[in-house]
This record gives sequence, C-alpha cells and structure tokens, in this order.
Amino acid sequence: MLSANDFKKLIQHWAEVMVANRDYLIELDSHVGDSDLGLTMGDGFTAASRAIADSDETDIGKLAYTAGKAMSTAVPSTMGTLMASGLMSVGKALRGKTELDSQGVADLFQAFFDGVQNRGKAQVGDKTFLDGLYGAVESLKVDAAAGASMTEAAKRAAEAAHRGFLGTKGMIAQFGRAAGRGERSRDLLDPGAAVADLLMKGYAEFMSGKAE
Amino acid sequence: MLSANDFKKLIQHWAEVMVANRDYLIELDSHVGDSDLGLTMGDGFTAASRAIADSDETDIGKLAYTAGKAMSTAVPSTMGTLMASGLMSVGKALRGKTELDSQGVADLFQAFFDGVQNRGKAQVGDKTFLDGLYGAVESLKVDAAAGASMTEAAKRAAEAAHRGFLGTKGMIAQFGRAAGRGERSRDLLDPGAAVADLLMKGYAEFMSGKAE
Amino acid sequence: MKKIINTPEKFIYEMLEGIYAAHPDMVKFVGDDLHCLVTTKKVPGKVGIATGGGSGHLPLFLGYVGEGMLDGCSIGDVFQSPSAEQMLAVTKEIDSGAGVLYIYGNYGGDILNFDMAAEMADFEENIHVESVVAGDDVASGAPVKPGAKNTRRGVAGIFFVYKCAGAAAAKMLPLEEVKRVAEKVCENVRTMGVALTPCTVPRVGHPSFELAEDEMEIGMGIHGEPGIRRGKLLPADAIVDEMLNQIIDDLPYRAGDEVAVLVNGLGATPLEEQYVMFRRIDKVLSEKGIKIFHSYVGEYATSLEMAGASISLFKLDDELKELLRAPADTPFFKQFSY
Amino acid sequence: MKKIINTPEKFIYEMLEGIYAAHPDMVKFVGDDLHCLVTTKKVPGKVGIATGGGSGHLPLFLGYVGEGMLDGCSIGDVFQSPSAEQMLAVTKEIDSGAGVLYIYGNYGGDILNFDMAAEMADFEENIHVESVVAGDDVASGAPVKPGAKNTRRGVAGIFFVYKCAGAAAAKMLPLEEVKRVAEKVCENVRTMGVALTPCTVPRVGHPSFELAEDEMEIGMGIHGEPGIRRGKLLPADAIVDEMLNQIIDDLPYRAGDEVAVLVNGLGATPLEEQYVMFRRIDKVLSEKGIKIFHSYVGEYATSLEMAGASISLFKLDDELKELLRAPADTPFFKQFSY
Ligand SMILES: Nc1ncnc2c1ncn2[C@@H]1O[C@H](COP(=O)(O)OP(=O)(O)O)[C@@H](O)[C@H]1O
Ligand SMILES: Nc1ncnc2c1ncn2[C@@H]1O[C@H](COP(=O)(O)OP(=O)(O)O)[C@@H](O)[C@H]1O
Ligand SMILES: [Mg+2]
Ligand SMILES: [Mg+2]
Ligand SMILES: [Mg+2]
Ligand SMILES: [Mg+2]
Repeated sequence: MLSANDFKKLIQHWAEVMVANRDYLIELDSHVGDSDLGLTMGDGFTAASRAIADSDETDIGKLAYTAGKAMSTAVPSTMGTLMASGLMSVGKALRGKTELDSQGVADLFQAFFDGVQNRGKAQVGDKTFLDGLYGAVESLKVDAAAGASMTEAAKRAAEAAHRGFLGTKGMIAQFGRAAGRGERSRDLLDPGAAVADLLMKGYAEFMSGKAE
Repeated sequence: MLSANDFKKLIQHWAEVMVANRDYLIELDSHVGDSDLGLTMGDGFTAASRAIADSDETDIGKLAYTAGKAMSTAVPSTMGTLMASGLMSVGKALRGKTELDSQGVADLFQAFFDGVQNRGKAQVGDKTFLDGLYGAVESLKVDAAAGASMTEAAKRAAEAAHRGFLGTKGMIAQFGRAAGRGERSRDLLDPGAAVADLLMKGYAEFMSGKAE
Repeated sequence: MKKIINTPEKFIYEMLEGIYAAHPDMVKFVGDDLHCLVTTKKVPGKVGIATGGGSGHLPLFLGYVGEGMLDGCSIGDVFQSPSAEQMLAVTKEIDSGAGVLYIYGNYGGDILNFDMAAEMADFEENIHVESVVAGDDVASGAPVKPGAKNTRRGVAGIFFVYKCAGAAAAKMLPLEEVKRVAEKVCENVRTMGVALTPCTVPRVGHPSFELAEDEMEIGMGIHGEPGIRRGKLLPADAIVDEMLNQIIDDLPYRAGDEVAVLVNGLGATPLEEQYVMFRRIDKVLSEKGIKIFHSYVGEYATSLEMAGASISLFKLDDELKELLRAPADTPFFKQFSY
Repeated sequence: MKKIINTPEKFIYEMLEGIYAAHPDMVKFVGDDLHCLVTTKKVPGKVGIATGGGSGHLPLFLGYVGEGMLDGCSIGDVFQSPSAEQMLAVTKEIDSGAGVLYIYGNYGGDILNFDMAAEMADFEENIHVESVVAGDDVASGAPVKPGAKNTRRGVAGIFFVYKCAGAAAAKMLPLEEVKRVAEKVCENVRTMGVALTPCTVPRVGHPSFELAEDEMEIGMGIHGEPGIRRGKLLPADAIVDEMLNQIIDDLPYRAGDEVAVLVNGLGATPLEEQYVMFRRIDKVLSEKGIKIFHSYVGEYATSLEMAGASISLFKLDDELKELLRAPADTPFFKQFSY
C-alpha cells in the first residue's frame, strides 16, 4: 500500500531524481528545445515536494493538488505546467483517498496521464511526454487487474516507460519547439518522454526501497 | 562702372569659380567640418546665377535679393544661408541702383559683409568667412575714397582677401563645427574664409576681363 | 549587444519596478507580485480582459492595460510564459462578476498556462473565463482552415484584437459578445515580419541567431523562430512587396475591402524606415483597390533590440470600424476617438 | 548598419510620403514641398507655433504637429537644416494674424535659417515672428549664465517646450505670453544623454563614430557630437547616477521641487531598458526629496538607430503643471488631460 506519507516521500524522491538528472535533461533539450528542461524539472519537483513535505494532510488527492499548484507557480514552462496539470488531475481523481493499492496506483498514473493530455491536447505518437507514460500506465492497469505485487508492477511499468521513451526516436514532433523542425525531428529522442522514463524509474526505485 | 548686366555676369562667374574649386573646398572642409562646402557653394551660386540669368531686371538690388533667395532655398547649410544673407543684404542696400562705381562696389561688399555678420553674429577674428572678407572691404573703401580704378581696387581687394584667408590659421574657431575643437582648430585654415578669398579673386578676374 | 541593465537576473523585475513608478495613476500590481499587473481604473460590471506572455516585447503586453483596452496582464521572464498562478491572481482582481476574457498569442507555454488558469478560476473562484488565441503570423503555418486548429503564432496583429475587444468591453457588452468581437478580429488580421538583426536575451548573453551583414529573414517570429526565406537584404519596396503579397493572398484581402494597417518596428528599426515601408504599402493597396481606413505606425510589439518590422492588415466592417476608432488611454497606446 | 530603405537619396522624401499617407487627417504639406508640414486643424486667431530641423530624429520634429502642440514644421535632409524658404512657407500657412512662435534647437544651421525666415516673414509678409531656442543639453557647454547666450545644444527636453507652449497657444494666449511660457520651460529643463552605439547617416554609409564593444559615451549629442566622458559600459544604475547628478546639480533641482521626468530612447534601446533607468531615477529623486509630478518614457527624440538614452528633468510650478497636463493629439504624442 502507498500511504499519504509515502506519497510525500515519492514526490521527494522524484525531486532528487530530477536534480540528479539535470545535465542529462539539459543535454536532451538542447538538441530540440531551449535547454531549460533540466532546470525546470529540478526546480519544479523540488517546489512540489517542499509544498507538502511538512503537511499533516492525509488526503493523497489534496496533497497532489497542492504539489501541482506549487509546481505550476515555480516553473511555468511547458513541461512544468504539464507536470502540474498531471498532479492536479491526480488531486481531483484521488480526492479523499488516504492510501492506494495496485489499482489505486494505476488510477494515480492514469489521472496524471489524463491531466497532461487534457492540458496539452497531444495524442500518443505525437512524440511527447505521453509516449513515455502511456505504456507504463497500461502495464500498471494490467498488473493491477492480474493482482501482481506493487513492486513487481512498478518495475514492469518502469521498463514500459523506458521503451516508450526510446520509441520516441522515429516519431515526428507535433508539439513544442521540436515541432518547428518537422521531419528533422525524427531522429531525436523526446526530452519530455525522458521525464516520464525518470518518473517511472523513480517510482520503481521508491517501491523497491520500501519493500526492502 | 558695373551694370546690372555685369552683376548677373559676376554672379555667373562666381558660380563657375565655386564649381571649379569644388574639390579644394571639400578638402578644406573635411579637416574641420562635414566636407560639404564644395558642394553647397557650387550648387548655391549656380542656383543664384540661374535665378537671375534671364531676368530683364536692371535694379541691381532686386537682382541681388532674388539671387540670395534662390541661394537660401538651394543650400540651407551654414555657408549657404550666410551667402544668401549677404546677397539679400546687398539687395536691400542697393535697391534702386542700376549701376555701381568704385564707391558703389565698396557699398556692395560692405552690405554683403554686414548681411553675413547680422545673420551669423560672428566678429572679425572668430575664424570665419568674415576674416576673409574684412580686409577686402576695407581696401575697397580706401581705394574708392582715393579714386583708384575699379580694376586696380579689385586686384588689391583680392590680395587683401587672400591675406585674410591665410590669417585664419592661428585663430581659434568660435563658430560652426570647428568651434567644437577649441584650441585644436588653431592650425587649420578656415574653409569659409577660403570662400571669401575665391569671391574676391573672382571679382578681380571679372573686372580685369571687363577691362581688356 | 550592449544593454543598459544592472544584472540579467534582475532585468525584468527592475523593468517592472520602473513601470509602476512611471505610471502609478494607471497600473498597479496584485498578489504582491510585480508580474501581475492590473488597471487602477476598474469598471464595475464590465467584462474583464486579461492578456499575458513573455517579457521583451514592450509595449506588448502590459502596455495596453488601461481604459478602453485591457484590464490586466501577467508577464513572465524574457520570452517565457508567466505562470497559471499569476494569471489567476490577475483574473481574480479584474473580474467584477461579468466574467473574464483571455486574449493571448498562440504559443505552447502560454496556452497551457492560460488554460490551467481558466480551470483554476472556474474550479477555485467560480469565475467564468473565455479565451481567444491570436495567431496572425502568416509566415508561421499553413492558412487557417475554418473550424480547424490555428497553428500560427500570434504577433503584432494582436494589438487590433486588444483594441476592438477592449472597446466592446468598454461598451459594457457581455462576455460572449466581447469574445465574438475578439474572434472576429482574429479572423480578419494577418501579419508578416522581417528580421535584419537578432536580439540577445540578457540571461543567455549571446544573440539568439546569426544573420550575415547583408542578409535578412522574411517571416521570422518575434522570438527568432525561423521564417520562410533568408536572403540578401533587398530595397524597402521589394521587402514590402514580398511580405504584403503573402498577407493579401492569405485572407485574401480584395479590391473594395477596407483595412486598418499596422507597421510595427521590432526594436531597433527607426520610425523613418517604418514610414518608408508604409509609403509602399499605401501605394500597393491603392493599386489593388484596397482602401485604408486608418493606419498605425510605430513600435507595437517588439523583440528587444531586434532590427526589423512587421506589417499587419485588418479587414474592417462597420462594427469593427466603430470599435477601432473608440478612445483608449493606456501607458503606451493612447487614442482620441476619430 | 542594415536599413530598410530604397536609396539614401530618396530616404527622407519617401519617409515624408509615408507620413502624409499614414496621417492624412492630421497633417498636410504646403508650397508643393513635402518638407513643409502643417496641421490640418488650423485654429483661427491662435498663435501659430513652428519648429524644424534635420531629419533622423523621429518623432522629432514633425511628429508633434497637431492639436495642443505645434502647428507646423519644416524639415531638412538627415541631420541638415531645412531652408529659410521652407520655414517661410510653413510660417505663412500657420499664421492666422496672431503671429508665429519658432521653437527649435540650438544648432548653427537652424539658427541662421530660422532667423532668415523670421526676417523674410516680417519683410515680405508682415508676419510677427518670435523665436525661442532650446538648449537643454548640460553635457554640451558651461551652465547658462542669466542673460548670456546659451551655447548648449537642444535635445529631447524640447518636447516639454513644445508641450507647454502648445498648451498655452491652445488657450489662445497672445504671442508674447506663449513666448514667455516657452522661455520659462527652457529655463527649467535640463537633459543629458548616453550613447552605446553610433548611427549611420544613409548618404554617408558608414557609422558616424566608433565605440568599442564594451564602451559608452556619456553626454554625446544626437548627431554624435562628442560627449563628456567615454568609458567602460557601466550597470544601468551607475549610468543613471552619473547623468542624473550632473543634471540635478546644473539647475540645480532641490528637495521640495516638483518635476516631470522624460526618459528618451535614442532609437535602438528597448523600452524595457528605459524603464530600468526610470526605476533608478525614481529612487534617486525620491532620496533627494524631489517629487515626480508626471513621467514620460519612450522615444521622443531619436538619432536613427543609435543605442542609448537621455534623461530630462523639468521643474514645474502651478502654471507649467496645468500646461503640461493639458490634452494633445498629434501623430506621435497623444495625451488625455490628467
Ligand atoms: N502538448 C504537449 N503535450 C504533452 N507534452 C508536451 C506537449 N508539448 C510539449 N510537450 C513536451 O514538453 C517537452 C519540452 O518541455 P519544455 O522544455 O518545458 O518546453 P519549452 O522549454 O519549450 O517550454 C517536449 O519534449 C515534449 O515532450
Ligand atoms: N556665425 C558665422 N558667421 C560667419 N561665418 C560662419 C559662421 N559660422 C560658420 N561660418 C563659416 O561657415 C563655414 C562652414 O560652413 P559650412 O560647411 O556650410 O558649415 P556646415 O557644414 O557645418 O553647415 C566655416 O568655415 C565658417 O567660415
Ligand atoms: Mg525546453
Ligand atoms: Mg522553456
Ligand atoms: Mg560643412
Ligand atoms: Mg553642412
């Protein structure tokens, strides 16, 4: 089970992951965008984590909404706003929940996905963050239905996210600065999908750490 | 005697002199000013001459005023306006005169001098056109009182103008762009005084040509 | 590029301090945040109009906040979107019950943040928000198909949207009417720009692109987005012809149409040159039988110290003419009714 | 420097064609000469105010012709005086029996031509002309001694002279009163500029001077006349402090004084940077106890595409305040009364 306290720790772990991958994300974004992604994700998740770290709130939905708002205030870049939208969507979907089982976690990431998609209007295949997250959410849903352990499910979801990220090579960007390059965007990996990859990898790390 | 017709020819000769000395004046002005003096004097006296060339007017004053106005319209640069002011001042002073004797010519150049001085407010010694013309006017006045021939008087006036021009080396400019240089203007010859030199030289040539 | 600034980090903050100090009678900030600017002259019952976007485009965006135009504006760092939170702060302040219209340019970051702000305004504050996204730059995408999503960037033509929507709101029209006017203006405005030199974002410290000493780029965006043709710098008339023909063909504008014209300097191009351009526009339009109703020449949407200019045409009908000629009084745009 | 022009020879002519085409309701030309611009809204019985000077300084000079400001303007080629004949044509057109006031900057060529025009207006047309010569640039000469000839150049501060004299004439005051107002403004305005880059006169084709990539020149004139100090480019606050202190000490402006402030961009300096400067001015003046009555920030007197700015202070009393806040409607300067 994932408690409200776990959720706060998960967000904190994500912040650490983003800070640790600052230069990696900057490098990826420098080929297609304006090189700010490493900075905005580090700053954004750190702000999200700070906003809830000392909270006594046990409602995971409320925590997610608060974290999302803090993120949006801290980094109004494209990915900053999308991640904030994801968190706020989780907030609305999980309002009232104080702990999550396998299905709850699948719901969480589905809500995150929906929040990003509703905000950004991109489709799977448009070479965005969504392509990184999509397979992971599907994997979580299948594992939840199959009754797999949360740690196992997290591990498989992270693998799916990584495949999704790698799969963005070959797609033509339809959104963001990369879209301006048209056909020339095909050979590049999408930086936003790399963030999805990192988020799922971070979640898997967190769950396996908890299990130990 | 200098008739209205002679006056028209004198102005035409001045135009030719200025055009012939275009590069000389440009060169002089390039050291202190904006290098336009050769162009403005050529254009200005040509415009003045054209404005009266075909006129049947016998009033020298009216001819001078018309020539001055044409000059001012054609070249609103400093020297253009000053020469126009000189001619218009001659126009007012000689209104009604149809021919000029020695004294009349002295009056003409005195009026020219006064017109320039009233407009420009410079004093002799300020390193301007006036320093070129001043000695020439004095010489004309002395010769007129002494009854010298007009040709002789013209020759001596031209010599005086040339000395006046050379004498501007050593003066500190108080007017125009050269004034901005202060002490550093001392070693330069004043381009406006060169115009006075050319005008008096032109007048002497014209009178000796007439005498032949 | 040489700049009169203190540090790149404080550039926008200090610029904003200057704005409030210079125009205390016209604008103030809310939420303790200089980036959230609103008019001092709130009109009860009026639809509020907000805009926003990145800094570096003055008089865009905040220069048009004032009587007869906009009510509020949130701005971000140089060429960066402000946050949804900042937009929300402005929205809350300018709403007086009649709802709020967002008018902003078609840029990814701005869209996401304005959409989020609209959602928060509705969800948290129960404020009715509508949005109109301006995308007038014909160089930045295929012609807009009716009903389809406009992929074009918003540039100087947004001035006309502000002006007419602002006048409609000043007439106390309801939100849906003000929105209708704003959309109608968007449908009738087309713009194209030309860049002669790049600009330098202070924090970045070097020019955003390079252009050789004898080159220009037709169609470049106001953040240096690639244009449609880079080539030798041409005479003014040839530049105007190339831009204007593409603008005219796009809507298209036809003989008999009446238009407003906007010649907009991007920052370093003297007003004299903008008038040389306008002269040619006037000639070409008159040859084509397109009548000029009114003309605006000057800096309306800049790109820091970029050299270049844009041309916008705005096709008018009686309703739009009346709104365009209405008075306006803002820090940067003042107009007596004409 | 890259320019959007056709040929250097036609630059000013075509710019003027653009001006008349863009503002047909506000300005027209007389004497078949585009260089002679007058308002379309002549007011019978009003003192006419004319100005003039070289081109390349838009909105100076002709941009201020309109209601509440000037009635006519003659302009020359880039940085060159117009002719007396052209000034006379404007003078004849704008006189409606109450006489004409010339207001222009303290430059040799302009003085000679305006003086000649005044003489011709009197001699040939029997029009009463008075002249006020603005010389507000404290960097260009020793402080003005009472009664003595002012050797300082006229720069952006002339805007205040136009504004107040224009308002006085609009009040239908007689010529000597309008002249008194103009002189009073001159006595109370001081300006200093800073240049970061040169500009290029189109016909000359190369920059009028050189400034290294890390240099600025404090006190440079708007035609590139030498300033008082060339040195490393400093932070905005240091630049402002250096200029402002010399301005303040010159009049001097003292604690308790009320002033209007003008921050003027020379052409290529973004409005953002002008506001960063204004912010510091506001701070310094408030520390010194000098109160800001009203502020103007933007391009009021430029030098083609020169980068840089000037600061002007204008000390006010009740009469001047009333005149300053009066409405004005010209192609470039519009103000509702405040
Ligand atoms: N509409 C969208 N929906 C989902 N993801 C998007 C969308 N637009 C852009 N992205 C993602 O955002 C990433 C770039 O984010 P970021 O660097 O913040 O953009 P910017 O710097 O242009 O504001 C892209 O790699 C892409 O994955
Ligand atoms: N006030 C004045 N009175 C008489 N001559 C003057 C005056 N000011 C300038 N000059 C003369 O004008 C000359 C420069 O003329 P010009 O090249 O037309 O000036 P600019 O190009 O600066 O308009 C100087 O050499 C000087 O002789
Ligand atoms: Mg980026
Ligand atoms: Mg970014
Ligand atoms: Mg010269
Ligand atoms: Mg000259």
